[in-house]
Amino acid sequence: MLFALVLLPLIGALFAWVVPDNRLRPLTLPVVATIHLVLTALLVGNAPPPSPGGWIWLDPLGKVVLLCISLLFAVCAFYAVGYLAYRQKRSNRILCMGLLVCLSAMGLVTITQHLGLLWVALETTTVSMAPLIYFNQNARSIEATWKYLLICSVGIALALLGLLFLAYSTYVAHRDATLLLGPLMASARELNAGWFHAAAIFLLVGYGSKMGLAPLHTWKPDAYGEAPGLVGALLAGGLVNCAFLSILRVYQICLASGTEIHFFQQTLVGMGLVSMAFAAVFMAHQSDFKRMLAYSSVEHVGILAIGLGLGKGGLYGALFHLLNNGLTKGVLFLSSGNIHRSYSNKTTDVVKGALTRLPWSGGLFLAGFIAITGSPPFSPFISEYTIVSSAFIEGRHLVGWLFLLFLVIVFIGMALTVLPMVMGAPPTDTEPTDYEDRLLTVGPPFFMMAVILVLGIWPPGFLVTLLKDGAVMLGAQP
Amino acid sequence: MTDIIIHCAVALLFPPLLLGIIGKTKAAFAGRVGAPYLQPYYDLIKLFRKGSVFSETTTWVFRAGPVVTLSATLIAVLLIPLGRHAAPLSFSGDMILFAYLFGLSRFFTTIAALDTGSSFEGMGAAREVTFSCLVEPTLFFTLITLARMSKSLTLSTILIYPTPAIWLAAGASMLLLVGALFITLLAENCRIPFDDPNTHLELTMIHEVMVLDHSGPAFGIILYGAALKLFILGAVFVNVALPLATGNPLVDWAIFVVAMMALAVAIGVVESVMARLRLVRIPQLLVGATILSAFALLLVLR
Amino acid sequence: MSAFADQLLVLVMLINLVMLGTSRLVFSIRAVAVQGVILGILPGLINPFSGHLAGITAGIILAKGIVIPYLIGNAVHKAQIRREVEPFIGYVSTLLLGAVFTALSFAFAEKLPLAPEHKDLLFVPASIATLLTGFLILTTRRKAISQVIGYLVMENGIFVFGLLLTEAMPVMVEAGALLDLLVGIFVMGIVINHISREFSSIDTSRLRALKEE
Amino acid sequence: MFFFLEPTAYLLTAATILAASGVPGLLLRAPLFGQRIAAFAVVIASLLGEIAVIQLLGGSPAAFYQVDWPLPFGPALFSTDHLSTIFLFPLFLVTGCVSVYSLAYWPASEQSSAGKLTFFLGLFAAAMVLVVVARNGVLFLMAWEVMALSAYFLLTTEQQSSAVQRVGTVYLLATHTGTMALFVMFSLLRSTTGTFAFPASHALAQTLPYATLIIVTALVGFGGKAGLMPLHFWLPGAHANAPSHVSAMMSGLMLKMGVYGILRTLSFFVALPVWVGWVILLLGAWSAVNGIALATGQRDLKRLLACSSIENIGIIFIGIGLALVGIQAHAPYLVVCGLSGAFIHIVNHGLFKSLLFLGSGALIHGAGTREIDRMGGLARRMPITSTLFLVGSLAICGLPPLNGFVGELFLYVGSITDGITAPLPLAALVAPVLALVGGLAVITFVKLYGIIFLGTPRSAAAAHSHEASGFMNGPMILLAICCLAAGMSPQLLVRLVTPVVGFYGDVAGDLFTQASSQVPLLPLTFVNILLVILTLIIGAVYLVRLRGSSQPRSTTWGCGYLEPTPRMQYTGTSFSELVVNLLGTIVAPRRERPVMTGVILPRKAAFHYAVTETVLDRVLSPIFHWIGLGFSYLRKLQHGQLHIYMLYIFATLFVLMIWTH
Repeated sequence: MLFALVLLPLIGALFAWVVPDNRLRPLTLPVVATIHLVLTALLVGNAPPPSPGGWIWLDPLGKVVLLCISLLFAVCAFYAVGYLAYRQKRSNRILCMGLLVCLSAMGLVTITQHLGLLWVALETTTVSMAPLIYFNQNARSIEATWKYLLICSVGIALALLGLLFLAYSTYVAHRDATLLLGPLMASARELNAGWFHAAAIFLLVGYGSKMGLAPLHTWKPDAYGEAPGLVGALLAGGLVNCAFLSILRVYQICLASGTEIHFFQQTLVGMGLVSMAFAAVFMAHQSDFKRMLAYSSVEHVGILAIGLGLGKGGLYGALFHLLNNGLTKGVLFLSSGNIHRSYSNKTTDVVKGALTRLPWSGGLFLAGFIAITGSPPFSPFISEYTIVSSAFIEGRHLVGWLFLLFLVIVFIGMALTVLPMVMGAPPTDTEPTDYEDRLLTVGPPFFMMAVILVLGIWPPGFLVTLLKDGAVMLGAQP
Repeated sequence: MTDIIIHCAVALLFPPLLLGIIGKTKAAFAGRVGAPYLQPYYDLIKLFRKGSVFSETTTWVFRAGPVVTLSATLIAVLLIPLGRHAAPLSFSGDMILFAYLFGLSRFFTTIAALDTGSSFEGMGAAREVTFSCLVEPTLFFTLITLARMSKSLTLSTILIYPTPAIWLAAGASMLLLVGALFITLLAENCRIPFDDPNTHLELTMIHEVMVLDHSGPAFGIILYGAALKLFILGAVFVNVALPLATGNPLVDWAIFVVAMMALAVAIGVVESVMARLRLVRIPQLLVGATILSAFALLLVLR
Repeated sequence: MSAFADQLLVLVMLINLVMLGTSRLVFSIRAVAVQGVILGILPGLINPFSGHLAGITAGIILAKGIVIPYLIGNAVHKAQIRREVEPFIGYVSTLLLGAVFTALSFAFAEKLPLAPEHKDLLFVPASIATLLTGFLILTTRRKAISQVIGYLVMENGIFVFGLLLTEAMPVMVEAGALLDLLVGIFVMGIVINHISREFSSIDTSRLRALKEE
Repeated sequence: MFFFLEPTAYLLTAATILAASGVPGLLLRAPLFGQRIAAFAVVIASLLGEIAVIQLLGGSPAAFYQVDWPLPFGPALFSTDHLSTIFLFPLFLVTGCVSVYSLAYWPASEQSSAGKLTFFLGLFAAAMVLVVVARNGVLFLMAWEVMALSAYFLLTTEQQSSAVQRVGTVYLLATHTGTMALFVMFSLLRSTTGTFAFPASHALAQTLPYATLIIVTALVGFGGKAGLMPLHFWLPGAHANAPSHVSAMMSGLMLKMGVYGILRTLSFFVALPVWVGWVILLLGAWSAVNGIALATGQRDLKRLLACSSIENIGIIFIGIGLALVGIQAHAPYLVVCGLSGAFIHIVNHGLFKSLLFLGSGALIHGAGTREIDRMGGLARRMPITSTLFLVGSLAICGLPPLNGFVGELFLYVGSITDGITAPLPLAALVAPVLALVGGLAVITFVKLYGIIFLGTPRSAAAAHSHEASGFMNGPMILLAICCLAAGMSPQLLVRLVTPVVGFYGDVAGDLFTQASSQVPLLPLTFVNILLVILTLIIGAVYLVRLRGSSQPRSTTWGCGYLEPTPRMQYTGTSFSELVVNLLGTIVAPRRERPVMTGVILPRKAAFHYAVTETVLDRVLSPIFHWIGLGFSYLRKLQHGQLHIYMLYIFATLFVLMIWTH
């Protein structure tokens, strides 16, 4: 059943490959996505026991990420049908296949307990996303693709070296080298400190650059800025979370080792704050709203890192924020995609009065902005406040103050970009394109927004317990 | 009971005479015979007989202005003690009400002026409210100082409180108070050096210019109200400045009336010997008065 | 046998320096290929023979020695460029830096304890040196091709270290890693073609449209 | 007991109804119908709310509701007490009035935005109710932010206009930053008490580690929302550009939420550091003087009202400050009178400021402008509005016989009494400040009323203005009657605040009566009645006299000039010029003097005059500018050169390696 998560999308990809018609092909996405979502629901409901080798097991952490990915992908899939209807000139074969392959790889990331396999899957997501960023096939997008590909590959290569170090540290500790999570955690205390430490650093940097922690984030604004909206959504909500999950795995081992964890936490907090600072600086005067979203993603990756680094109460917040950030970014990217379509421009000096021209997309974008900046009653508020309050409760006042300071700067920068976009009167000199809000382009993000609202007011019980279990796995008090 | 009757009688009938006295004094300085002392009464009666001319622009506000002003002033009259005699209407905290009644009357006088739509009257209104706004703190500093001395918030108590003994004890602050009060008195009643009641250049007037359009009974009401106001503040001044008390009430009444007349003469003298200040100088003088009174308070507080 | 392995590792490091020194792309591609082949041979020298081992050897040689060089060579051919002109940092200085890094990598290897059976082997310094060489190429060269080569060199370096754990590594993972590498290079090749078509050059220093003013 | 529910239940029901009231308007095809439903629902909710208020005043205990929500902040707690009541009373009254008013002022038949507006109006009110009844920090924060956001959407109803957009942005940034301060505050509270639930009143010792920090952050977060100087910069623009009934709610109610927040926070502590009282007192005095000074200079009707809100908030804070100082110095009069004054003024300001804002809405409706200097002579065409506006103006100047006087009376008596008896002479200095403020208020509102309603119309629009409809006048009349009633018999107000003063200043009942006996309430009523009677008598005499006499009509006496035109009238600007010059440092007017050209006949020349928004224009904007400049340098880090990006990665790796060895 777990393997279905991996195989189903692959089959879908094959199918998408053979379907000749450019109009029908996108339909494979929602079909696969729906089945995938159902599967996810069943698996999250009652996960099968670990596989004999212990390679495959859907633990709570995996469940959270899987849930986020599956939901996000489903929404994007339905959106894609509506979106691609406007992009008929271009063949969407690669796009559909890439999306599905990526989905399968992401699925594998969530279910595997073997770090090597995890690495392979992550690398696969990287590679499979590259063509999608290049969907628009112009000079800018090719540049973005190139930078994304090279930086992520290098980063992930470093992660591989980290893994090898990790394995070797077991080897040095006179145990048979393994990359299985269970045994590693079991033997974490005997691991050779030097190798283990090096491994932790390499893994953090490697996965960090995939996740987009500053200053390893340099590919993000380019890729997010040039990719189509839904690809951006999956990058920000899917890949980021996969990378974060990989870091969580490392975190687990560090936790088990007992000594390494302190260094790891400190580094996480430090890099998190740096990321937020970068985001704050780069969001001010940001005229390209897709790049702005990219930097916002950097910021929230930082928040995740800080939450993880704070430990204790922050863990719950980090896990919850993983979900919230993914979904909210989805809303933002999809609606921004619509706005981009309608104005055929993504700079604020042209895009004005979106609320008037596209009431739904504009409204969703505004709502998403309010949500992502941590305003109730939307769920990101819950997670962000959990994190920041835990910072103060743990007596990490400096972290808390800096966190809030950056939040404020980010909010100001973002508001000064978003509000003029959505408010005001639409430009008269530029003709609107043929794009208009339809059910398929607006419904999916709207649905996601509703989910965010519900999560912010009354998250369902199973989710809460799930997050709690996850937090406990990361060392929170049960 | 008799005191109350006397109080009302004096308060209602006496004020116009002050104007008469001031006029006479000034005439004397100018070397003229001048109008009879009772001239103000004749004027009032004449005005009440006259008909009224109204500008088309005016509304009921214009007619209500003098009425409200007068009634507010009348109530103020009931609140202040005359000479050594407590006011018929006195309660703790009446000093605040006293000040705010002036505010009320000012409000209505000025909007009545604005009702005519004449730029001159607007000008006058603006000056009136601005200068009174500067006077207000002075009034309060003075009252608080006296209240602090007499440990009471009742006008009747704090205004009767000053006695020769007090003067000897806290002479400095009392002097400051008297100075401040005298300035307040002149400013509030638009006497020279702040305003010239019988100038003929509207541009320079303050109070007079506000009532240009009032005629007949309304104007009478205004004149009478003005006289009342002069009387009230005069009474306050006299109470503080002249703490003479013989046990005998009637004598005290007499002393008070004489003192008021003396005050009127003093005002007349000031008006004859001083020139009108330039408008820009007025605020400085008023702020100066405020500082005097504040200093008095500080002297008392330490 | 391990002595021979060491000599091979030295060779690997020499190749690194060569690659830092040369400007001819075709030459450096061949060099990478050679490195790949060496990586293929090495495991057989330090580990007892097994099917697993043979598979790995074959796989590595096939991928790193033949397919990947072919892919890149293709790209070079399509893009019609011969040599890397004026890199960001000159050849001599990069060469020197390479030497320094190699030295550093020995120091690094000293810090970290090896398993007894690897004590006298040069695996760690070699791998680190190769890694750093790759990094040097990545940061100093202009041409997209050279950067791919740099990436490959890095990968080689990592593989060198991986050889210490060949039998620890499950086939699936190694195969997956190799496959990913292949696909990655393949995609990069395509991208390079597109770049050369878009910009009529694969000089990545021209890819500077996306930035903040 | 004839009430079916207990107070908290009523309040929660009311909140729910309010929140849902706007939904039909969004869904229904017939927006006007939806709006009517909403208005009806809101009125019902307000009635329920007032029932609860009456119960609470009657002393019936309020239940404590605990909802175990699945958020990691402990259970959601709802309850209410006397402190809440004092804010709930005006809240429900004004909300009800506004909802009816909006039927005519913002009819869905003409305004397409009405649906959205109605929805957020309901949400806004509901959020405020929640703010007041929330007893859990995070629940409070959520309600708070929902309130702030819905206020943002309300005031950007006319989002097409760039001015509205600008002030909206400023407001949003200000309120969000304030909320961040509250984030800190509640986190610190949590880390001291170990739970997000509000501590019982007077439960925390002032010696707690974070007490000072908590109080400071509360002052920043809540003070900003209350419009306390110098955090007021968002206020004038926001109130001026919002639809008038929204301004009424924002100014009359939302600002008070900031006051509530501070009072609630302070109530947690058993005793407060000495400086708190003085700081609040000084801030209050500063806001009062500067606020009214700003107001005097304004030329925009609603801006003026907004600035005077700052003044009134200042007065309220003066009261609170006096009370706190009094608690420190064990001066019961100061405590009782200060608190009573503050609370009474909270209620009063809610009433008359809403009345004035609704009136300004009627004016904008009628005359089609907000510029005071373009109006004039409206009293003839809008008799009802003008009368109601006069009532509001008198009340806000604190003149008897209206309610504004009562609150200030308490403050005067309190400060002077203890100034003259207790060891707190400095408190007495409050009186002259209040006097000055009162004087400035008279200037401001004489100008406002006189220039707008009296004289002759200065523009065609003003000349063709029309009286507002019944839906608009009804609520205003109700509010005006409340002002008058409260003014004529202050006992009503005192009865309203007695419990909360007892609860808050924990002063025993007898002490309260003793202290408040210093305040002449009965005499005041007597004087008020006397005043009215006297006015009526004199007026009657005067009118009779007029009947008898001839009263010919003519033009205004122009001092010999026979053809006065409306443009020759004194404008509001010229009216306030004298005082603005005196207050130049505070108001900082910007003038551009006309340059006279032409040889014999001077040519046309322009004269510009504007009152600057000091904090915003002279402090914040430059700061933002410099920060932006700094950032633009840092942004060079994203230069687009791939190989340098690679360098970043390896540098990070290297640094981490070095740092840990």
